[in-house]
Amino acid sequence: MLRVENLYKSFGGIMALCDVSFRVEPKTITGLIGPNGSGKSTLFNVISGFYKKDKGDIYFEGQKIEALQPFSIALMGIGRTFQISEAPQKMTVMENLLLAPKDQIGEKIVNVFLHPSKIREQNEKDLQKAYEILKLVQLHDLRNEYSGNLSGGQKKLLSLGRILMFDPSLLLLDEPTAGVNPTLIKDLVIAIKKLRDEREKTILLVEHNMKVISEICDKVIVLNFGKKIAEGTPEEIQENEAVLEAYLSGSARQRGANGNS
Amino acid sequence: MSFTQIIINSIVRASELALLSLGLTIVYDILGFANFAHTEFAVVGVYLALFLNVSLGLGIVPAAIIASVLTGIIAIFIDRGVFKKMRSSGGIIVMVTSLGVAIALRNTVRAIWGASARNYSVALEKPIITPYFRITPLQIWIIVIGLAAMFLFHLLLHYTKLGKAMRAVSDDPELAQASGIATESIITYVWFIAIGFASVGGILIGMETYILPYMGFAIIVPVFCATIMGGIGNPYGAMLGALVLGFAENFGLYINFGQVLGIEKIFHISKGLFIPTGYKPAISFVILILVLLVRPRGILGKKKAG
Amino acid sequence: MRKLTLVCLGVFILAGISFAFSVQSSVAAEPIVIGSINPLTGTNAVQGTDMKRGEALALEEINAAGGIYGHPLKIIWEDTESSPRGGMDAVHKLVEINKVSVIIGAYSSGVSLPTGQWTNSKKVIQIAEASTSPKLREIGPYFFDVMGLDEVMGTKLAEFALESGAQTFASITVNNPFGIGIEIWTEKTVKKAGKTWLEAVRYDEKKTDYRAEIERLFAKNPDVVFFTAYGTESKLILKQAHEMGLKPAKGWYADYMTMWSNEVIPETAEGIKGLVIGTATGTRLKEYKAAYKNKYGAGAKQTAFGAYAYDATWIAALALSIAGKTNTDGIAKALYTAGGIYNGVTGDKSFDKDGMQVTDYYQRMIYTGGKLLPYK
Amino acid sequence: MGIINFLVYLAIMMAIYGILSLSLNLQYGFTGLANFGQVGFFCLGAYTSTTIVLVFKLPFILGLLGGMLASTLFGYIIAIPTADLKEDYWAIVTLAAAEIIRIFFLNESWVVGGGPYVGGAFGVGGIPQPLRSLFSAYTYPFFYLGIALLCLLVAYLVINSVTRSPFGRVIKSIREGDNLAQAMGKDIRKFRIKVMALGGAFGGLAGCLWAHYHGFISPEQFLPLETFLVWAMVIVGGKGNNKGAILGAVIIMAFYNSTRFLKDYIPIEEVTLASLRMVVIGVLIVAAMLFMKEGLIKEKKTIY
Repeated sequence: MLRVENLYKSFGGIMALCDVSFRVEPKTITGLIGPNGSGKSTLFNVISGFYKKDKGDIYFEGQKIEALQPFSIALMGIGRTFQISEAPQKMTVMENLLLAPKDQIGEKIVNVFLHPSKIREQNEKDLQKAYEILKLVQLHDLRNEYSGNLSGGQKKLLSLGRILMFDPSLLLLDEPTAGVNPTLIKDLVIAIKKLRDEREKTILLVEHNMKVISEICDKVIVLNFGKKIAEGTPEEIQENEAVLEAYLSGSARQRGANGNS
Repeated sequence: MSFTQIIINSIVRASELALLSLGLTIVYDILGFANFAHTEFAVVGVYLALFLNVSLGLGIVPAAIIASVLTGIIAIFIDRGVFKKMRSSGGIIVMVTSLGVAIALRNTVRAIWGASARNYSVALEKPIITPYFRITPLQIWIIVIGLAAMFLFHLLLHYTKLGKAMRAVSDDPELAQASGIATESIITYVWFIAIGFASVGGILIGMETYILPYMGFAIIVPVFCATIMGGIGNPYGAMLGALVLGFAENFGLYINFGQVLGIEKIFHISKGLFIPTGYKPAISFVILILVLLVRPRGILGKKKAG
Repeated sequence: MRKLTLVCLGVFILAGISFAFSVQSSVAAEPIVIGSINPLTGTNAVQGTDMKRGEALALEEINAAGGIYGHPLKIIWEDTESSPRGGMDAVHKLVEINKVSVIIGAYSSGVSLPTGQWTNSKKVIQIAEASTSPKLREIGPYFFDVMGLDEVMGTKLAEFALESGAQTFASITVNNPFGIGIEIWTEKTVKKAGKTWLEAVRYDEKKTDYRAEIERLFAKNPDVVFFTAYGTESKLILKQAHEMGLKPAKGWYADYMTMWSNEVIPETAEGIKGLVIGTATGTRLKEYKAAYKNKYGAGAKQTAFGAYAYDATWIAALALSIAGKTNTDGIAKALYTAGGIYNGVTGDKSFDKDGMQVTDYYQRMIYTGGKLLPYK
Repeated sequence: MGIINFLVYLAIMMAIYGILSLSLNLQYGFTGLANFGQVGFFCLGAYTSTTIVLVFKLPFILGLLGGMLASTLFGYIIAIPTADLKEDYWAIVTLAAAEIIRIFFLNESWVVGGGPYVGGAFGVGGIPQPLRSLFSAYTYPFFYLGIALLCLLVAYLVINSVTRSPFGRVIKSIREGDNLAQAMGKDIRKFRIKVMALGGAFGGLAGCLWAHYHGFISPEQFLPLETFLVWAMVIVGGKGNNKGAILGAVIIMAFYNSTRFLKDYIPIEEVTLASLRMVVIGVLIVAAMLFMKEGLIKEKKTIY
């Protein structure tokens, strides 16, 4: 499904990604873990086209995608969320969801005047879908609230809802449970599993909550200082020496040294 | 003669522009917005110097220094009153606000001092004549002050605590704040330095030419072009941009494009193919757009981390 | 102090007319209102302010001389903001709200043309003071102009320069209707005389650097350079040319020299020859300048245009007096009479059939030692 | 009677500037594009229409459409290479582009037919007014007000339907930042270009209306100051709200003209008054940005 080969990316003198290779198989959930600043979000940004790689190749369903614009990568079927959730100040939760669907007729100016009824029809369908998703992520009551006013956890839920609405075949989820309240996390875990099992989606997610990782992931990839240091099932990873060491030294490292890399 | 003279003219112009674009670029770097009121602040300095010089009879040098310091302080006050309240707003909102500040400042100056052209009480200088070019002592001063400002700024940025803090804030404001750098006090210094430099630049232009309430608007566009061309937020880029613009403005009208492109003989253009003089104000705009087409972040543009 | 022939004449006419009307105007003191539009702000604010002062000076004298058949004259000044939109706003307000039947102004042809077209459609008199575009002729019967159009000045100036025996010519003019009007006519005249026209440089107003334009101007070493500039820019252009050591072999030739003569640095303008309005050295102008200085102080900047505005105000007042209580057609007719009898600061003010100034007398001058002196 | 005529004139100006303000609101208020060269559209529309009607002797309606088309193309062309630029760069590039247009018309007289004292710095007069012969000098402004209001209505309806459509949703998300829209598969470049083109069309329309009402245009009318007035209209009226944009135009134009009356009653130098008037415009922009971030009419929330 997704194949990353010998990927390099540096910022100034800092090597954010160094010779990273891995595969994501269809209809699996792959976890991406590593201490802060290990290059997880950079990897997401390179895959989704927001950063341009220095070296290496990225294939999605057999096609090279690294030269494409972020929006075309998205349209090919790679949806993503952001570590710091994008939540427009002046758009309601519902508008956020309605923004997501692909191929909206009403995104062309001429159609606004030529096919208003088709637009209305499509909008009606999208609305129905949006209501369902809102219930799933428990934002139904907040649908008319400006997304900028949501709490951090709610914003995470919103981005999950938005990506469900967008409906890609590969979902890149950046810390989907951060800040979300514990009881809801359970529901989220179930929902994410359902995506794989019932809707045949492929998921790559960055997560700090090891419980969540071990519960849902088929495979885990560990990054440290931009390098892949381990890959395997959650159980294998938990016993991996290199990983333990990385986490121990990682926690000693100053927190928040580079929240973004 | 005229070729070397044009080089001198270009350098003088570049030095004036550099003094102004330097401040514009560091305000952008630290505060993250394009300040459309930048040259209007300079005009405030120019008129304060005029008041000190002509109305109070101070020498031009002390007048310039006092006026620049005062203008720097005024800038700090306006920052406290206006821009400080929008630190967390996006660059575009602050930029539009600065436009309002610019309009208000320009017209306040005009309401107080009137619209006519004024001059400092300085005598006409005798140019120094060499076989290759002529230059006035004031123009030498402009070049020297321009270079000195750049050098001082370089020292400031790399060898002082303030400079290091400024660079830290520029690279990552949140991290800088977290590691205990007092961002607000840095911002105060930045305003003072930026507007102080701008005021000096404005006063030098005023000494060399004339003083008008309108001059801030007349130079804002070239100053912006220089800053953006070099890569907004980068002080060295601002200097480079000023140099490019200084040369472009002066050589733009001088170059025979027919000859340069080798089409003079083909089309029998006996008079040569020059840019019509009426298009001179457009030269900087066209160069700006061309530069941005090739390098969307300017010549020395940098990408901010994060 | 100001024992002007004109004022005597004016007082005489006004007194006579006001006596004739004194029976009706027993209420008196009800002012006769006219409007004025000047660029009080924007790029031409300096000239506009000077013109307003000229009008105010005339107004004071008119009212001191008894006003218009016993009524004081009142001017409502409006700002054009140096833009056509501002000008249109201003004339609409003056005509619709203040109900004036005479408007003085505007400064540039760019504002006089659109405002003139509209006031003319409203049958309101407009008297332009400093617009010189020949297009003004076509506006209509209610539009007048007290300044000689460019064609006269440009031709006369070129003829003057041709006498120097120069072979090659160039010009540097401001890129607006006034500057280009002069450029067109000097170039035409030079070419007609079979001489070489090298370069016509146009510059933008209010810039802080003209070295590139000056280099271009002198690139082919013209014998004569024609030069048109407002005070502000002349000072800088002449200074920068002087610093760069550039000077035409047979000298600079300038029009309307009083526009800049008291602003330039004397050394940089030494030896410039050119033309001034015929009576610029006459007693009328001297008196006008003295009165101006007296009223506004020595620091007030005089441009060439204040005097035209002053004359326009007097002509308007005279026409209103002659026409009495009548409609604008009457005033338009009276304006021709008033223009004929009025001895202006800026010379003879007679109008031709289109309401344009018939003549402008020009006198040859040379700028030397910081002063304008008649050229031998 | 006179007052009515004056108000009609004022209303025509308000309608024309209302269209400009709607167009800028689409660009800035909805899409976050800081166009500091709005006057470029105004200028291009006015000159194109003038050329079509005056030089090619075609009817007014073709001039209007031609003017809109030219500004649309210009918006399109300027946006293609610059759509990826940052907002600060965008502001200065659009300002530069508008100045290039003005300088072009200042130096090229042939575009409006040429001839002695026509075009270039001289400007061009005698621009025909549509159906002028059917009305008297007193009734014509009423008719033209009808045309202007009709155009304003069309501009409002078009821009309002566009901003309320899915297209409007996308440009709003672009205003709030590039990332989200891109992650949702939206080609933000294309959207920006379309916004500039549509904004250009209406900017151009305003220019045509101006030219044909006054019958005279010159480069002097199209200085950057006009752009800043339109900015004040959008900001004071309420960015992101189309009714607000029109209200802003009404308020700023009314303010601009009412200060003329002030000085008939208060003894104040016109120069000072005019300067103070601009000070007020500047302070209004700052105050609105500080204390009334949303302007007089808030952006409308869509409720589901």
